Amino acid sequence: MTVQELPGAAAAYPAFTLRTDPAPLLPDTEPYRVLGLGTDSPLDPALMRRLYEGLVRGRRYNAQATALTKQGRLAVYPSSTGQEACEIAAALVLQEQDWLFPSYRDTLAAVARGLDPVEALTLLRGDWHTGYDPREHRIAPLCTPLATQLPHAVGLAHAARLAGDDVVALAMVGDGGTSEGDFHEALNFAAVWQAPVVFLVQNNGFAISVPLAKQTAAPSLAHKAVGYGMPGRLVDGNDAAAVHEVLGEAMRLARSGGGPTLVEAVTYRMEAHTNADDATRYRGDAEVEAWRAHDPVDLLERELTGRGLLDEETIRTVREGAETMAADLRARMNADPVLDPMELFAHVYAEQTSQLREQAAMLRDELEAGAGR
Amino acid sequence: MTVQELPGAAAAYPAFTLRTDPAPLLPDTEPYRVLGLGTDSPLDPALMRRLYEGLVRGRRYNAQATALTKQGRLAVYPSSTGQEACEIAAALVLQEQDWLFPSYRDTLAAVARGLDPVEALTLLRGDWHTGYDPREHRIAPLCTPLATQLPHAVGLAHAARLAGDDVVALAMVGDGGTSEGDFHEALNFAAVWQAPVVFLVQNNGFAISVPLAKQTAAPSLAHKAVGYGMPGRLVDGNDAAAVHEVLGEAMRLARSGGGPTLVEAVTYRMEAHTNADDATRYRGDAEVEAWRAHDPVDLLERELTGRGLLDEETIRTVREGAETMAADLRARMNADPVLDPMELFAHVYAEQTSQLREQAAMLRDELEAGAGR
Amino acid sequence: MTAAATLAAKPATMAQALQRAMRDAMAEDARVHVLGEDVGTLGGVFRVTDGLAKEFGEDRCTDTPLAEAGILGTAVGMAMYGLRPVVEMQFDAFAYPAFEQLISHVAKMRNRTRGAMPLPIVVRVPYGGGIGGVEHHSDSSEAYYMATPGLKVVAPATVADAYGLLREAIDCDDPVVFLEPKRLYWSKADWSPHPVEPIGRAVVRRTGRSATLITYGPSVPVCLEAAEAAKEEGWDLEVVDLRSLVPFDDETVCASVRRTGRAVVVHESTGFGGPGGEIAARVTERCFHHLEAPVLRVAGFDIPYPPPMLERHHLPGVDRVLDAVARLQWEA
Amino acid sequence: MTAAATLAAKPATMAQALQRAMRDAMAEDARVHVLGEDVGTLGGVFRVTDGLAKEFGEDRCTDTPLAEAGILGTAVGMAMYGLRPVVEMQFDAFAYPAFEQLISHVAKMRNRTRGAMPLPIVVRVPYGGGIGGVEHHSDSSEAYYMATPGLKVVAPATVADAYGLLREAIDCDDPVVFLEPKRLYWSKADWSPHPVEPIGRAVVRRTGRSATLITYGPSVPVCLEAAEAAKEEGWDLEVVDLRSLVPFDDETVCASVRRTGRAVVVHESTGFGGPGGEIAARVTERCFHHLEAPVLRVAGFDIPYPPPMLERHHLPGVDRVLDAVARLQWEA
Ligand SMILES: Cc1ncc(C[n+]2csc(CCOP(=O)(O)OP(=O)(O)O)c2C)c(N)n1
Ligand SMILES: Cc1ncc(C[n+]2csc(CCOP(=O)(O)OP(=O)(O)O)c2C)c(N)n1
Ligand SMILES: [Mg+2]
Ligand SMILES: [Mg+2]
Repeated sequence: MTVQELPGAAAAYPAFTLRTDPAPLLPDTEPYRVLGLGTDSPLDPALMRRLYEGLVRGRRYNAQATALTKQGRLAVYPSSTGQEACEIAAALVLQEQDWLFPSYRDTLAAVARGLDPVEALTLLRGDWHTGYDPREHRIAPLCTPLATQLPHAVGLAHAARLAGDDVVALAMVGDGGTSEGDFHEALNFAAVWQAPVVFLVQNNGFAISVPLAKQTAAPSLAHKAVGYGMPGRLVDGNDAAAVHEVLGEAMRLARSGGGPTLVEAVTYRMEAHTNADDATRYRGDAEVEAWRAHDPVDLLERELTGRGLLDEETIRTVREGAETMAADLRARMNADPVLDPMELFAHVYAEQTSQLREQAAMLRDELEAGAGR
Repeated sequence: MTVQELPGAAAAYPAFTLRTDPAPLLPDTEPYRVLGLGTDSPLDPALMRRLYEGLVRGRRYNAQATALTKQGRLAVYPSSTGQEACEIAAALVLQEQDWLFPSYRDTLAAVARGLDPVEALTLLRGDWHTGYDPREHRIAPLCTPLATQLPHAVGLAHAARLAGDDVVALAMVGDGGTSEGDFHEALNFAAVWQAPVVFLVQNNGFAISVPLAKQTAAPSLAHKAVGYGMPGRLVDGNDAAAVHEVLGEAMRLARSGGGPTLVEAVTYRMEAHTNADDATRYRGDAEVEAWRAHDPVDLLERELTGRGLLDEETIRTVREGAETMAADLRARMNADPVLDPMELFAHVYAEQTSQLREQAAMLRDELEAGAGR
Repeated sequence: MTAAATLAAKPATMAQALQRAMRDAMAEDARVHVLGEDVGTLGGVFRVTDGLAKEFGEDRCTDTPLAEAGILGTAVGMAMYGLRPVVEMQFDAFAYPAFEQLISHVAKMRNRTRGAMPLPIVVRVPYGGGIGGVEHHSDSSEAYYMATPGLKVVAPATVADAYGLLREAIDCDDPVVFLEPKRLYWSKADWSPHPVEPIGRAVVRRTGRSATLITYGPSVPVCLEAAEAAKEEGWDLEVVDLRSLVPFDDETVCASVRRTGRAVVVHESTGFGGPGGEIAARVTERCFHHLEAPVLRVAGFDIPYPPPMLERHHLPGVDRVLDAVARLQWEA
Repeated sequence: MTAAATLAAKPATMAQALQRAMRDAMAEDARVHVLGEDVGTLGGVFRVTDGLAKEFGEDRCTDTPLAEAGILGTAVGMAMYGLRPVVEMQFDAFAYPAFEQLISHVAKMRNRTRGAMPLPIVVRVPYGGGIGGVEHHSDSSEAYYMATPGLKVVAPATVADAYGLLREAIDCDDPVVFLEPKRLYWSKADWSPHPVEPIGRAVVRRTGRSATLITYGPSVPVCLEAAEAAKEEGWDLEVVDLRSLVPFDDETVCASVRRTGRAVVVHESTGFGGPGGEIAARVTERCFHHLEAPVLRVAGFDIPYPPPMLERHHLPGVDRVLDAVARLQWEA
């Protein structure tokens, strides 16, 4: 018997019980917040310091990467400026053995997890599709086809659980991505399999030019969780402490066999979709400015300073560290990558087919002829 | 401003309001029921009589169609025996100008809407893919790829609404079909566009051999509605009066501009998936027998008889009518359909391409050569 | 082209001509609706639908939720109700989520219903490479569409054809996959809107006597350039622009090959299993005894589309076309 | 085949051999997992996974929710973690919802990651017609897969190959689309499990001197029958069973065609844009001066797969193969 229970001997119709109680799955009506509330519930100073450093460096990283597009050093850059609280919290909440499944906007999360920033930017520089070994870093390739990485996260988490390994997968997707069929299928598989996976939706208000109102009529994106039988959580995506806490709880639930959680982080994309986009076509300055007042870096800095968890000295050190990182990134990205066109044929199959060998030979001849000229 | 409202002048963080209140979207915890409760809230005698006749004829139709598979007159038949309350209520709730989007299991709904049963069975007999003009009957082709008909229903309803026409689309899908990405995308588009469409999920407990517990962890399938911002309704799918009422309400909501509704009808597939399936491989007799005690035809017959809305005489007339229908169907299906192989090339494009003309000529030559032998 | 049209000709890009085609079709026929991701307010990421939402309202040019199967699936329903939807898939690889709707419904609906329910849908796909796009932004997916009976498959190569063929496609009662070569979006010509040869007709873009280059879409300019360069080697190359892969214009193509006796098929799509195989095979079937050499193919390599910094090695360029021409057994 | 294996041979169907391949692979390698719709308790609608859930548990042979993109997408994740998933798509047309996962991830992952993350996934697709299935149950979709670099595409035609090639596919570090000809599921042979020629090798099933029939999968028995019938007309036909479309065995195929000088490609998939074009084109490129006649193709018509009562007119049968052979310009 599944949903439909057997009719009792006396009953004229089959007894019915909900598979799960929906009440605890429903998100709160307000995003969860920690910072800027004027309360003084304790914060972990070490964690806050790590978050703060991550946010400052992250902001700098975004600025540097955007600058690199202008210098022609990156083909394109989808900036996460304004969303650094989500990016950094997502990275910091992971344990060594956990897996991150980033979307194309999440190079910052990958870098914050420890990936070399140049390797993280390989895709966007254009010398190859993925610049790192996903297994070495437990970071899946940055994913461009929207929401397609979500079933991967579920499958990997499921496989790890079957193996008895202590691994949780954290998968990132945008508000627009929640409309894709793959989002639905991934969440459903995760819930049915009780896979140890956490879905983080960064609701930054837009999918390129399309505002959330044209994307969904749901009370919130977190409410989608109910339809899969998993808990939905709503969090202020500019509040790094809150995002870390909510994600941390979801990770613990997953790790302890409690299955998946859907987390919606409400945030805002401060810059255009990418450097190639013109955001003035679809949104006004007033909206952007209003969000600037809720900047994730400022918010955390204010709170930590107010609480005495951050002093001028530390702020300066952190900022200097960020500048060094940026200078280093700039320098390394200014060097032309060394490319071998013959690599085009190297990884299509485990072993080159005779057809690819022929084609490789043709290109080699062309290259040699060209070099000879 | 969309979900994320602008921060107020005073607030340190952006105000947030849910797009819609989730409470009214949530289904009840019990399927809605009308029959067999021992209450005597009024029932519309004429409607009940039409439902009853539909159920009796529908049951007979299912039996006849199954018999036709044994006689080799149908290639395959996915029976809706046990689900007649859903099939008939779905058909009767529609107005003349409304559209029905049936799945491959819903030939009965199409027949109850007025389609010639032989035309409805064309697909399953195998002489062509669709046996009727969908526009003439406002019945979309019976749909085999699961859930793919749902976006069609949304698009059609949306187009009708844009034209200012009073048209509602009713789309049918199974419990298994709710796992497909197309289900998700269709419901989301419908809610965003506030399209006049009603989604009827017949939760018959199985997708071929796969029980609902392996299909979803949701409290109920109706709970999926919340994530799209549309109301979810749960109804006893074997209670024809209840299904008709719940669907009717949803149709009225859609018709009045109130947008889509997701209705889950809890029912049971009494026979195997199709005649080609062996249900004993995945479920026991006890379960089937238990559901037999909640048979939709019996349930309605008992109630109406008890209330004095149905007498022996009427029952006999209705059953005789069903027998006549079945005999007629049998007779007509025993005649071999007249087929023209050349039709294979007739409808691929509005105008035959030169390639198809060549191929048609080849087949014509073959046929003539064969006839000559 | 009428004299009046010629007189009014002004410089226009292919993107502008495409926009104009939709604009004119929408103005003439209220059943024409445009839908897709970012096609409304933004005017599309390539600005091909620029201004349509403003001129015709968001109900006629609609920003949809982000779901390609949903876009094409709802377009099917809209067409069932009598509209003529023009759907934009943002990039070639992002049409793949809509594959089931395209193959199992769009391509088959007319046939399934014995002609009762044609689906006049245009699926616009910005396609192909050469624009430095990161992965999944440069696929040439025409082989998938060609192999699917019930679809027409069109690819313009000129500004005039961009307009004329898109108008034709929107007027067509069959579903059309309309492949817009991304790297030609900003190509320019002096042009004013005018009708062109119908879908299903190839056009000889350059006459020649030595050999025929059979091509379409983004490779047409490459072949024309190659033909110019070939003069130096003493080859007078004919260039046939197919314009539509389905229906295929056997007549024009074979007439050319019978005249020249030699042919090279040129396209950007991968070679193996790509359009070139079909084209070479059918030309050979029909012109075998006119052929001095096997029909050769110049195509993208049989690899996933390369990253931006390597794409130039993959794309068939003038040199590769000339190399193929040189292999057409001239000594024989 | 070892003597011992031959001795133990017993009648088996292709479905049984496929089941046995998965069973043996699962027994030998704990990383092999089977997943799909109805593959567990039911053993698959064609019973090809019969008994696997019982023997290995539901965690190894899993009934998934009904969502093909989800099935293949989660299989990608499982493979990323080191498993070797064998995925069943219930019917050919029901693999289309998984198209994006297949094209954009399964085919490309190794390449994207510079070889760091191969995906050893087998996608089993019961494919093709001839079983009286209603629409969407009889598609021949190999053209889509062939046109996608990164995928291997395999189709067995014999009971021994069903086992041997599926074992090979499961062992293979590349993703394999494994096309199981539905109408051969119940074909029988005396057989015991044994290794076969590797993926990528074609096999001459029948030697002959007059012409070569190039074929694979469900059309192999048709060609063998045609070859028998051709004896009456005085033609001694060679039959090459490709076994894998990707990689393609140019060597074996061309060696045969060079010997015979004439060739016909036979498959059930539609002709236009189907595999036959590629095959004919590449054979012609390589064997042009050995050819006495153009390579001809016998294929399904360029139409959506017909309803059950008409499918026999669509499927290439012995007569159509012989008609094509007759057109190979014997008089020349
Ligand atoms: C399947 C697919 N369709 C379309 C696109 C093109 N595209 C790239 S980003 C984007 C918008 C994504 O919005 P959202 O999911 O909210 O993420 P954000 O950009 O806001 O981070 C679109 C439509 C894509 N990458 N993949
Ligand atoms: C896209 C797709 N995948 C798989 C199938 C094969 N199939 C046919 S019916 C069925 C089960 C459907 O279950 P459900 O949706 O519950 O409908 P029911 O059969 O119970 O009416 C499956 C898997 C299909 N028709 N379409
Ligand atoms: Mg967004
Ligand atoms: Mg069901």
